[in-house]
Amino acid sequence: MSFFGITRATLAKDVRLEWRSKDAINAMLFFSLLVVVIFSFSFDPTAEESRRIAGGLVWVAFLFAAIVALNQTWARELRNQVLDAYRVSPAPANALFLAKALGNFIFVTVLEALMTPLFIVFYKLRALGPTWELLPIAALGTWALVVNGTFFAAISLRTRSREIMLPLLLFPISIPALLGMVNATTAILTGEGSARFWIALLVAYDVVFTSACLLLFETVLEAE
Amino acid sequence: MKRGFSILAIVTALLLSFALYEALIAAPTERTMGDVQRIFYYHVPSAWTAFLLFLINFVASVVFLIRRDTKADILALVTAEVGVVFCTVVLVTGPIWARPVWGIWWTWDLRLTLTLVLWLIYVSYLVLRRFSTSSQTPVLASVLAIFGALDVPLVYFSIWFFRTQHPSPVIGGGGSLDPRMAHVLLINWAAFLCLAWLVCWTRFRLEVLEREVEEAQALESLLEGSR
Amino acid sequence: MAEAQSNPDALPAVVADGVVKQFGRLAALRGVSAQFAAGRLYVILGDNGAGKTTLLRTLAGLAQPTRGTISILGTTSVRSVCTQIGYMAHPSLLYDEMSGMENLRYFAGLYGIEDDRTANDRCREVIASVKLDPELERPVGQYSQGMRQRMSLARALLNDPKLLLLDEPFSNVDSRSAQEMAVLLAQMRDRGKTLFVVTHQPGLLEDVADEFVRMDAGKIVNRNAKLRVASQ
Amino acid sequence: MNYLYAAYVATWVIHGTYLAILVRKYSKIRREIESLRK
Repeated sequence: MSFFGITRATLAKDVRLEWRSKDAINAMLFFSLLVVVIFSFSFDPTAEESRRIAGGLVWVAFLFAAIVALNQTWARELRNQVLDAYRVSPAPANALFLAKALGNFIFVTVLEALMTPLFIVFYKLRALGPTWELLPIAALGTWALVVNGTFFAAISLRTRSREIMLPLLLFPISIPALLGMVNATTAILTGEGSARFWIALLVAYDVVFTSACLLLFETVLEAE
Repeated sequence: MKRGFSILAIVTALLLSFALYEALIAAPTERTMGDVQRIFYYHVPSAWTAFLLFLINFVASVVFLIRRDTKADILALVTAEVGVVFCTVVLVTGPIWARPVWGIWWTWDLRLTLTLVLWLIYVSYLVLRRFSTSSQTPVLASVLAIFGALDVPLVYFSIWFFRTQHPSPVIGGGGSLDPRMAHVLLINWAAFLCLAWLVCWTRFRLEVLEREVEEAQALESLLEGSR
Repeated sequence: MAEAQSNPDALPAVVADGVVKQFGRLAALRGVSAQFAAGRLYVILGDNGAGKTTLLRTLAGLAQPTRGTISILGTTSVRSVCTQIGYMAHPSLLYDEMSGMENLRYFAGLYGIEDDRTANDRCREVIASVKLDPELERPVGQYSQGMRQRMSLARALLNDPKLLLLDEPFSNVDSRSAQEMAVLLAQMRDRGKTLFVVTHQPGLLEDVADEFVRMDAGKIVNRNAKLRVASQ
Repeated sequence: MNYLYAAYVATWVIHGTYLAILVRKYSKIRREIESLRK
């Protein structure tokens, strides 16, 4: 089957399995809810203050939710070493990676879609700058976390304490992207300064690391 | 080989002490900050040396991925480890300098923040090497090293723009430098480069020995097994 | 002993030349050099740690030799012939949450069997060949161990491979279905496939196998057509 | 003034600690080589 055919089939399988046993997604939705509520308790800013710090809080909350989802990326493949079946088949490794990354992207976006309204309610948020720009920022930012997250989840399969390894590998490398997301969102919320530079940075980050992942994923998959 | 090592050791010792003398005594005292500015002669060359070591690590990782040559892998490990040591020096001397001059321990100064991020990246690189249970740890490590290196320009630009929005004091003043100061700076850098070379050489030999012993023990346990 | 139909001048299925595989301290394979003709059923014997599974994984292209070369179906780049290789391992290599049919339909996609009807027919045919019911809706996770082994074998047969690599296909499978499986393997060998079976129960294949290969401490120590001689 | 010396001393403490670790590893390897030789 063609490259995108395999990607589509793998993604469809993952979404179907996720939909069938909804326990994973329910647990993560509840986890995200908890994160938002706890953040809201620990800070109770006025409307003006909240606009200034909300960018950072929202993205750190999204990061927590993403990490929990990313840790599950290869769980199903690991259970019966299905990766061996994939590696023996003629299917290209990148098709698997792209499917997993897109699957994670959908997954994390669903979590974010739930958390955002809660943040708006708890922090009485109202953006002063061009609100529509928040969409590309969220998409680019989430993809930046997810593409590297899926890749490093594959690397951390081969290490001892897998759950702790993924954030250890992902966070340092994601600092520029995190800086970009937080500052872009703050610029929009407070209306001061433009998010253009940060959006450009996020685009560059996504392009660089998506291509790096596609180039090096096969090497990681083969390194058993 | 042995002779080369001891020559380098002597040269390094001489250079370091001469550089120390230059930095503390011979160099002119800076008008505004006074003598505390002399931390500059240790802080900046350490950062440059660390960045150079990480560059070598990147090149060695790429060479390893292409040729799977263990020497390149050992060089990558060694330069990462020694690079982290020099980064630690920068991260310690930076705040010590910022405290008396601006009254704050930490400032999001471009060089300091870049060093901090690099420190985090290469410590996670060393943690991966220690935690990996795969027989192909070098492959995983070199992939991570390449990711780390790709990250550096992005880190640089994000901090640079971040600083224009949150101006903060610059450590070591970007402005023009008194030529004599620049001279002392270069001497210190040369001294640190020799020191880095010496330490890398030692660590390299140590790693080669460790791997040989490991292999010998593996063979021995096998022979006992089948005897 | 069934006379193998493979003509002698046919290209050897597998040629191993000084294959060494090292996992850090442990050398799983320490110099395997051998030629295996096509169209034969080889049984690989040896106690645990002798390197049987590692050899099988190297044949499947899942493990690259640290030293030495191995050529599969005439080429050293296993990747180019992976459409002709079937691999079955201890773990089931199937998704527990999906039914047998769904699993095989997904893997059929990976092997390029694109349009629905042919994929369905192929999966149904392969599942029937291992004596399982294609319409069984139950997820594989709730199969008995024997059924799971047979569905895993079905997955390995999906792309009608020339080279079939089976790691412990009979482990905790009831003797009657083990006999059936042995007959199935013999039929496939008769159809010209090359099979490598790693097992602790060589007796099951005693009268169908062409050769018994004994391994010890990472080396092939004995190759013989008769089981009794090989198992000294 | 003592900030200046603090920075210089800190630098050499860091390098010194790392070199000490290397020396300790070296002697451990030396001992293992001896035991292997026997």
